[in-house]
Amino acid sequence: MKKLINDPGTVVADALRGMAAAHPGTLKIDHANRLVISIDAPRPGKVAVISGGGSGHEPLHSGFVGPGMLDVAVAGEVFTSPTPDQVLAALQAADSGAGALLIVKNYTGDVMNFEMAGELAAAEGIDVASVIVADDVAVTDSLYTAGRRGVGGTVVVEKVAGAAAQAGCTLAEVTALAQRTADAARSMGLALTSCTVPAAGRPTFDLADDEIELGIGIHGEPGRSREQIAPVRELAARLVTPILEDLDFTDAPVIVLCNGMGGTPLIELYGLYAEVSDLLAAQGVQIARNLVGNYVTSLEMAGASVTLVKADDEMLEYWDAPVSTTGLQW
Amino acid sequence: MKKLINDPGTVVADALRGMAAAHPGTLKIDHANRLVISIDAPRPGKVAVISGGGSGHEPLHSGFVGPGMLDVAVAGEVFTSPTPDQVLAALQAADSGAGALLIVKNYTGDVMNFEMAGELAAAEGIDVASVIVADDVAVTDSLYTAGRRGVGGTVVVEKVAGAAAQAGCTLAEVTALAQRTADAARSMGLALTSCTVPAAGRPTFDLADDEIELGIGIHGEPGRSREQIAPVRELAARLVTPILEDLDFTDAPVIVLCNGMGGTPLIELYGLYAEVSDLLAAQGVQIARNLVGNYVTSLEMAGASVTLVKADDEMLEYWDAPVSTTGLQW
Amino acid sequence: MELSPQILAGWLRAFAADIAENEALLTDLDRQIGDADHGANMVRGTTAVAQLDPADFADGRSYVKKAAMTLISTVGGASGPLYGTLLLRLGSALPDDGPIDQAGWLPALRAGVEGVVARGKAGPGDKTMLDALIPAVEAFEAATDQPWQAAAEAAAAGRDATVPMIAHKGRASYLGERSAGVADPGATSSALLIEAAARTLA
Amino acid sequence: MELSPQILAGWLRAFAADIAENEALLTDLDRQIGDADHGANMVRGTTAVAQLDPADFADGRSYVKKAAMTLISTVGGASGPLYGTLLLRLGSALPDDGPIDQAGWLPALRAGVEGVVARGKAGPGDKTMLDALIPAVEAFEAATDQPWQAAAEAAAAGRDATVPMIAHKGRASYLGERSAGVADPGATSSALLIEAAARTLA
Ligand SMILES: Nc1ncnc2c1ncn2[C@@H]1O[C@H](COP(=O)(O)OP(=O)(O)O)[C@@H](O)[C@H]1O
Ligand SMILES: Nc1ncnc2c1ncn2[C@@H]1O[C@H](COP(=O)(O)OP(=O)(O)O)[C@@H](O)[C@H]1O
Ligand SMILES: [Mg+2]
Ligand SMILES: [Mg+2]
Ligand SMILES: [Mg+2]
Ligand SMILES: [Mg+2]
Repeated sequence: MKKLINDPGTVVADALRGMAAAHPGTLKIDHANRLVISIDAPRPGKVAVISGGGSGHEPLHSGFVGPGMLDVAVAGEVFTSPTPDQVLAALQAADSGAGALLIVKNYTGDVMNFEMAGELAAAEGIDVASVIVADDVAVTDSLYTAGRRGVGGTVVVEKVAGAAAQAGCTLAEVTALAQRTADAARSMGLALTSCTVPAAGRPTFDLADDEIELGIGIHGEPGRSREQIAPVRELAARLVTPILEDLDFTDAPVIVLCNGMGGTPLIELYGLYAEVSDLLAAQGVQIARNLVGNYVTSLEMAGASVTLVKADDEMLEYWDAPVSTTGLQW
Repeated sequence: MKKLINDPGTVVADALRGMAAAHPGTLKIDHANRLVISIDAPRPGKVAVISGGGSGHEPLHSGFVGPGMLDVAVAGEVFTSPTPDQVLAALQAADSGAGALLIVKNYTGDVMNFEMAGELAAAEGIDVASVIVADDVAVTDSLYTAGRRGVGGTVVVEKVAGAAAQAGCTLAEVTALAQRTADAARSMGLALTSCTVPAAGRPTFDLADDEIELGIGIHGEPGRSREQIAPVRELAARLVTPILEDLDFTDAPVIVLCNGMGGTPLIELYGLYAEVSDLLAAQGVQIARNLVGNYVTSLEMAGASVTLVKADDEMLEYWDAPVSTTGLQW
Repeated sequence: MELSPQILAGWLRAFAADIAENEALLTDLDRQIGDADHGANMVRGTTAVAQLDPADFADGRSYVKKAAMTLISTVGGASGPLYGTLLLRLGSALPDDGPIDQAGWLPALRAGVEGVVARGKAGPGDKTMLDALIPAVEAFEAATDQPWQAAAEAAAAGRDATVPMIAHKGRASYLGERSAGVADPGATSSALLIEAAARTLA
Repeated sequence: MELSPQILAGWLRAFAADIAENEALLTDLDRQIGDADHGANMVRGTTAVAQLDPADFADGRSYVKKAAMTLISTVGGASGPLYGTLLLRLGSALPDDGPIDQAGWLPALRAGVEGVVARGKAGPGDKTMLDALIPAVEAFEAATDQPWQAAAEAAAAGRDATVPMIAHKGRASYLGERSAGVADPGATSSALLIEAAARTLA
């Protein structure tokens, strides 16, 4: 394992020190609780929007803190959900009395830790709602499993919910919109190489020089199948087809995210997007907005994911609203 | 070699198709000449700012096209300077009569091809100036060599020159400012892994599991020395020390770029920045502005570089001026 | 046996030592069917628990409750809330103080394991820590002699029985059929918990 | 020999074939001391040149000039302007038409190589294409018989002589002393150019 780190145990703390040094004017860092807090939080009367999860997916979530998006991001250890008291501290830091929305990716650990935090905060009189993002079509959804993973769709939920909160919507309104957005999101990813968890010291899985893992999770969880590498034109279809099979995207404007897993260069992501947009056009899908780049990563994994969100006017309006974070600005 | 591509020969064309699909409202793509053109170019009375070079360094240069930065980016093949007629087409596309500045990274091929284009454009009556960026302290500067390579400092030169042109400065003023900025920039990089040029099909160099290449170039050109991997605290010093030895940075505000080479995740870049900012503070360097992320990459290479630019008030003013590109926005 | 903070700390410190010794194994199992952090997670949590000074606690119950809160606030992931809930419920169901025997332990163990079920909504055969814990409690109850020893053996057997299972809960479930062939990391750490009990509480 | 577009196209098409055959070698040399694109660059350029139809040109000169412009507009990198300048100057110094001998070729070759020196500002011993080209011109001039054969042998020897050299120009110069031990990619492609001339123009 070769990484630009001091020690596997200090990766998250060191990165937060770096964020503190880089963005003193816009972010407050609570090092003890590993919180990245918008300089203007809490804002009287504004619903707080909070997310978090294991680290290693940057810019998600810390890169999305700022006006128009998140009030606080809670950083767990690499690939490990933060603890309830971290999330509680985030709620305490951001709540202005207008209540708080927790945006949670659907992993057993995240769901339980955020749930426990919500119970603790409710006991303190904080009005807490939560929305679970579960958009990964690689995973079969069933009542008898942990359900689908939360992946790329999280960015869209955070953007839309953050803008709605910024615009003065109530907790109930922000929550309903966030839930609708999460419900309208579908994603599928693939890996060309594994990530290496610092504490593990070796790649999570091994792929041969001509193999890809289709349906990869953002923690290096293996996917649907191991396949031969193919031209990106074909790989784009392997990502898009299961998404379109899962939900009809032809009857509404669509937000598309062409997302890198961390180790794939931008030149390849644009090449993938060229194929994805051709495929979607051929299928009668109307791309209303798009985002190409590294947004929900898996450490240094090479690979990419595609997310489609079936949007309505309100979602598009809040998608377009100004945002000022280190990872997204417009 | 595993990449998200159709064919080594179509990588650049496919990426430009993707850019065209992703940014129809803000960029025009000239596919024949491989130009990424700002939607508002040419702007009457405005000096055109143009850069370009081999592809594989994205977001440099195509990601920096837009109001407040570049008018056109010229894309060569991967790691290969574009040809004179491509650059000439860029000059023709962007010149409004106010003249054009070519920002050229100091590589033999780039210098010759841009020079030839400048001669051709001058013959057509276009007023052309050029500035060579040569900021890589890993390379010994000498009259008898090709001189220093142009690396991370290019981003700062493009930002500052683009903002000055946007503000209405003349070609002479923009050129003088760009030259001053280039002269004030120093960079140093390291690699943990090699990149793989698509057409070559195998890594440019091999590094053992515990080795790094110090002083790496952005085309995978080997650097000063091959060394053992060390904690990022020590590696930060290996990057910062030769920069500070080359130029005194203690007597002016400094713009710092902590840049990823493409395959290193953001969590590590922030960890590196934490060490860099500590080291600079200890050396009496005052960081006025900073940028942490992937800006001048080398395909999927894992590694990072640090750039320091000794700024003056004018540079800071133009650095802070609004910019609206896919790779930089504020 | 007298129920005291010292005795209970003996148990959880033995558990911490076993976790530290097996960190690489736990991480490697989780690497194969999860996300490669179970070893680091459990070491972080149990190290913090081992640092609690039993002398600071009035009774066994409050010590266990503090250990539970420590796990919850240091482990994270799925295992943090689950082990935390296990100990929280177990602690609450312990008698105030004084001597404790098989009959005294049984409701506490049962409450703990039921807490894991309530929190994680998994059941037997889902390839989770419950596949070590549930057989352990059943064996503890059924034992006529050395109930902890019986529980430890059942937990180890339960852990081994997870190898061929296909996971239905937790991160390993994403693997579907490919989750078979590897022991569940949480079942492996849970077997260490019961084995440590057999060494320290018997 | 009669100087015609057809004869000159025979030369440059033979060069293109040799480049295609040696693409992997050129790329691999450039991978070791440069940026791994010399093979692709030269294939792109010489393939475009080979597609020129000599029948479209009135004389040898205009064919060579078009070939030069084709290289300049398709190769890029350092080699594009350098090979382009070589052929541009060479073409301009060719006689209008008619028969050409050693004395006729010499000023053209010299002009071409001087163009490379003027464009790239390198000299002998800098580990560039000039280390194949300069000895080739010198041998061509000195030869009493078979000047092209002599030039080809000198170019090959010049290419081999770049192996121990430390580069002072171009991308290999960044390597400093580590640039020794590998033949220069541009000297290697230049030797192919002269060898193709020896086969087709002699
Ligand atoms: N719903 C659940 N019920 C019971 N145990 C579970 C459940 N989900 C996961 N586990 C246990 O947690 C273990 C994984 O813990 P850990 O790796 O620390 O957390 P994470 O899965 O969040 O990375 C699994 O091996 C399994 O035994
Ligand atoms: N200044 C120069 N003068 C002459 N030849 C040069 C010069 N710089 C580079 N070259 C030649 O160009 C070759 C490299 O060409 P190529 O790899 O196609 O371009 P680049 O170096 O831009 O990637 C070198 O091997 C060398 O022979
Ligand atoms: Mg985890
Ligand atoms: Mg090149
Ligand atoms: Mg895990
Ligand atoms: Mg080259």
